[in-house]
Amino acid sequence: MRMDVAIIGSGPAGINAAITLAKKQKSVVVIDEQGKVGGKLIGQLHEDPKDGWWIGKQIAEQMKREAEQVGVIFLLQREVWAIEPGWSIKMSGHEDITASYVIVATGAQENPTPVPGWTLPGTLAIGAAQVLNNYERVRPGKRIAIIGVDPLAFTVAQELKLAGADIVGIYLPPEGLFATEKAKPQSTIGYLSTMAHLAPNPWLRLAGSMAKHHFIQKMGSRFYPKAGMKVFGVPLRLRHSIISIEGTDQVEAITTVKLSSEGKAVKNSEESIVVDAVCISGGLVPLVELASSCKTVYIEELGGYVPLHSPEMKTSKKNLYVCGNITGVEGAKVAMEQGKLAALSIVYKMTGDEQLREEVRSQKEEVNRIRAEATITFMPEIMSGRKKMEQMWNEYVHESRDTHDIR
Amino acid sequence: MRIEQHPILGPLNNETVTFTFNGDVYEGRKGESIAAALLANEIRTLRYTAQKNEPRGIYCGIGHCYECRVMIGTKRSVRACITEVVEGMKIQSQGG
Amino acid sequence: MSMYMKAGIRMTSAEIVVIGAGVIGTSIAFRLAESGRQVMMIDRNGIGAATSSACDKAIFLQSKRPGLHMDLARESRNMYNTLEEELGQSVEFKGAGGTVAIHTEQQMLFMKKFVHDQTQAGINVSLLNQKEAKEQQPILADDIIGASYSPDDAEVNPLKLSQGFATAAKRLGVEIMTHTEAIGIEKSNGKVTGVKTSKGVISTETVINACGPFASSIARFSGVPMNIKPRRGVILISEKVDPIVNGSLLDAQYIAAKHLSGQQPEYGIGLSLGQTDSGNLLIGGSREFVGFNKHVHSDVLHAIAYHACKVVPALTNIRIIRSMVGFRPFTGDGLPIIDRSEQLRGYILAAGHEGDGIALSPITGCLVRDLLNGGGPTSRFLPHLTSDRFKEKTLL
Amino acid sequence: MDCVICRCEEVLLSDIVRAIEDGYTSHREIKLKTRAGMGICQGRTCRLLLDQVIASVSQGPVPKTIGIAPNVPIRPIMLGDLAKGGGKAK
Repeated sequence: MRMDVAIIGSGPAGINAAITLAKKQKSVVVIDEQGKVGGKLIGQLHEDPKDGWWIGKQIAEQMKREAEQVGVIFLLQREVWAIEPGWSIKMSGHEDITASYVIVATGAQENPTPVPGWTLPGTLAIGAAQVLNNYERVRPGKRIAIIGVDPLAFTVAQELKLAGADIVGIYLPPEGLFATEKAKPQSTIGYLSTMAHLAPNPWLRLAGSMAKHHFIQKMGSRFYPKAGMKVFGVPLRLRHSIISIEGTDQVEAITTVKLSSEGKAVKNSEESIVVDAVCISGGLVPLVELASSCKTVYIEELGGYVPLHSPEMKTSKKNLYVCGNITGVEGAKVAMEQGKLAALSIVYKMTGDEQLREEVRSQKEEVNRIRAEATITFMPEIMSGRKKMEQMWNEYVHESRDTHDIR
Repeated sequence: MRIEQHPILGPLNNETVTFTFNGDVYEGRKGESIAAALLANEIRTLRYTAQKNEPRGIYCGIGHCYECRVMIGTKRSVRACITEVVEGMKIQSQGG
Repeated sequence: MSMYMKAGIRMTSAEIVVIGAGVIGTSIAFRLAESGRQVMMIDRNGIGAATSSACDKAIFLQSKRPGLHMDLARESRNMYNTLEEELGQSVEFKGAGGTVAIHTEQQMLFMKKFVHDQTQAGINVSLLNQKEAKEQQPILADDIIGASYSPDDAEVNPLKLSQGFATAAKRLGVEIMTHTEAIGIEKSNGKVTGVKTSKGVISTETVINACGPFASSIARFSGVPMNIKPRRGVILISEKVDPIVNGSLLDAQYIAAKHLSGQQPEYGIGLSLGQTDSGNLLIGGSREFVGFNKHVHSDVLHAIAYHACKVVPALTNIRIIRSMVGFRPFTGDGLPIIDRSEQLRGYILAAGHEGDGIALSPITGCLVRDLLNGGGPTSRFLPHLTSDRFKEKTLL
Repeated sequence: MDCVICRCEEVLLSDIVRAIEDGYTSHREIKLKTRAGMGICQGRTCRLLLDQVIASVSQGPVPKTIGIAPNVPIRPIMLGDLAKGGGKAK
């Protein structure tokens, strides 16, 4: 099969790129290893202060219908195992797809936080719990503990609660190798303050205004009630961490320990709490493996290694574009706009049409506008991360202008 | 474990499929993943590890960690978390 | 806290410096230390991190041509019998025998002669008919016409081999500097005086180049030219499966790819199959001259997979988790160079084992020891492993 | 308390710390020594954790290794699927 564009990943970025391309009369195929379209979108469920309930499953289904109407071809349950210049997309089952352009929109994966006992069945990455709960409609457990304090943990806690689960608490990860800062009450309060604008969340608003200054952060961690505070009925336990998960054949309990305001475990404060599931939230990391032939750069503020890319979403490899979380961890709405931007950039390159140049320019602005309006920010310094990327791209273009075709 | 009633998402699809896991017969909902179908039947342990014989189940939920791998017929290392359960499916625990 | 983490070198002089910590370098360091020498071993990466961790695990005797090649391999194979005891740890050595599958009448003709010559040379190898071959190796395809089998073929875990030699060498006082790249050889009056490394200079009068396919780059700054070129081999690694291979398995096309220069299959494809203790299958492989290009085009993987499925259809449903790319040091006659340099005193080359590094690792340590110390049980081989055997024909 | 780091190969934190202390300091060396990252997920789950252990034990910065050798196949595919592209020349 010969296509104008092949898109890897059917998440919000990939699918919106596909719709945009198809509307511009380009032949486009979307490949995904999952059987359903939508990527991480399918599990999302939260109340947006402006637009009401955001039901990822419905949005994904709607986008899929729209895509099919405009002629997008979906190849699902195909594992892409290599992308070779030309472009040749190698898939399980050995179907041959060649495409003039490729968009890699493989999203992000979760960064694990290992805890003794975390291999026991019943311990899930928080994203897995989200999909089971909101998409599959199967509760991950009856009594659930959450490890890690971040936007995804808050969101999923609320979603589990909505579905009738009993959340025993959101806890800090154990102190140690893997969670040095994340395991301290003080720095966690500091981090929470960066999410102060998380509108649906009253406690965060409080923490945000409380924790703007270092001094107040310190006070906050000292005066943070040892029993925790409830955020929409879920106890947020910033003075406790989970030190192990117990069970023989599956999760049966967690062991928690009290923390001093400096984050040190208080002696003899271990407590065992019966649960049947534990969710671990360790943050998201861009998933770049299929774009590893591109030049990649490390930008902490974007979530780690990301393919070097222009503000128009093109990479160092000719005719290879990226969009969505592979470029930095952000919400679905930003990903969708990035998808549209990548698509318009490709159409502009294919046609050289001046009107498209204008569309690309205004879509770049749209991405920035949506980013500025986002109600959930996963990476607090995302704006400066994006600036760094633009600088790095400009440097790259400058350095390689004689040797590379970076158009 | 099934969320029959949901304040936002409304009623649940009631179309069922029948499948087996390690020879035992179970009922799942049409369109759901193998992992979801098993969890709905309170099955969390999908296999035991090769060296230490430790129980493992679904972990990442997006097909990356391969912890939930099962055998379907002669097909090895099928990821329960991203593979749809279908009528008559014969699922087996996979060693290793 | 590890001493290797800190930059800089603690020891600034050594009696002998071994460059390269693969299965060859570590074996040499161990044997030299055992004979009382003070040795330092450096590697630009880590122990066994290059060719020695990108190879198959077979120790085949029956694939060798009778003569010197065979004698070396046999002697080395015998050393394996006591190696784990000497090293004080397991290297997952197993004398589980080896099978060579035969598919075509043409291969049968070639293998009949090959087996005949080997039997004459005293190798314990026999031809099996189809039924016997399937009994020996039940996973073979039904359309094979026979096989050759030797109970003396064996296998080892290459990762454990270099680590085992290194650990034992360390115990005998060898200092191992990883992440330390040799960037020059210091000379004076036609003699080695030191090795310049990325972490400082080590003064020494004896340096051993055990860099396998990378030996030429060291040779370049030693001023002593040499002819070893990289031959790329690709091996597929499978997920863990229950034990399905008895010992090691090759097919006759592999033997042909190895020994017949005229009729090379595309990409030098021939099956080699082994299974590690952990359950992973190593499915080889290819032989190509592509310089040090690590990028493998999918056509090569397709070709390896296609051939493997043809010889062993039972592999069809097993998943491949990655590919391994290794560069084998090719000399042209299948034998390594173990020799002192005539131009530069104190410079010794011990490289060029191509695909036999694992099989010849134990004996290579002894060869170099005997070369340096004089006499010794392996010294009879040394006159045949000199570099001047290539004087007439330049390979590069 | 000890804890599994590489879930596929069942490698413990203590195994990795011991390897680093024995001089196996880089990502690749630790992999070759302990098998961490050698399993079916090819280090997708433990790759970043290994970096953190290395940094912690060596008291250095977290190595910003991309940890992604361009190693195909990027997904574990069946040998039979891989074979379908072969045999054209024959």
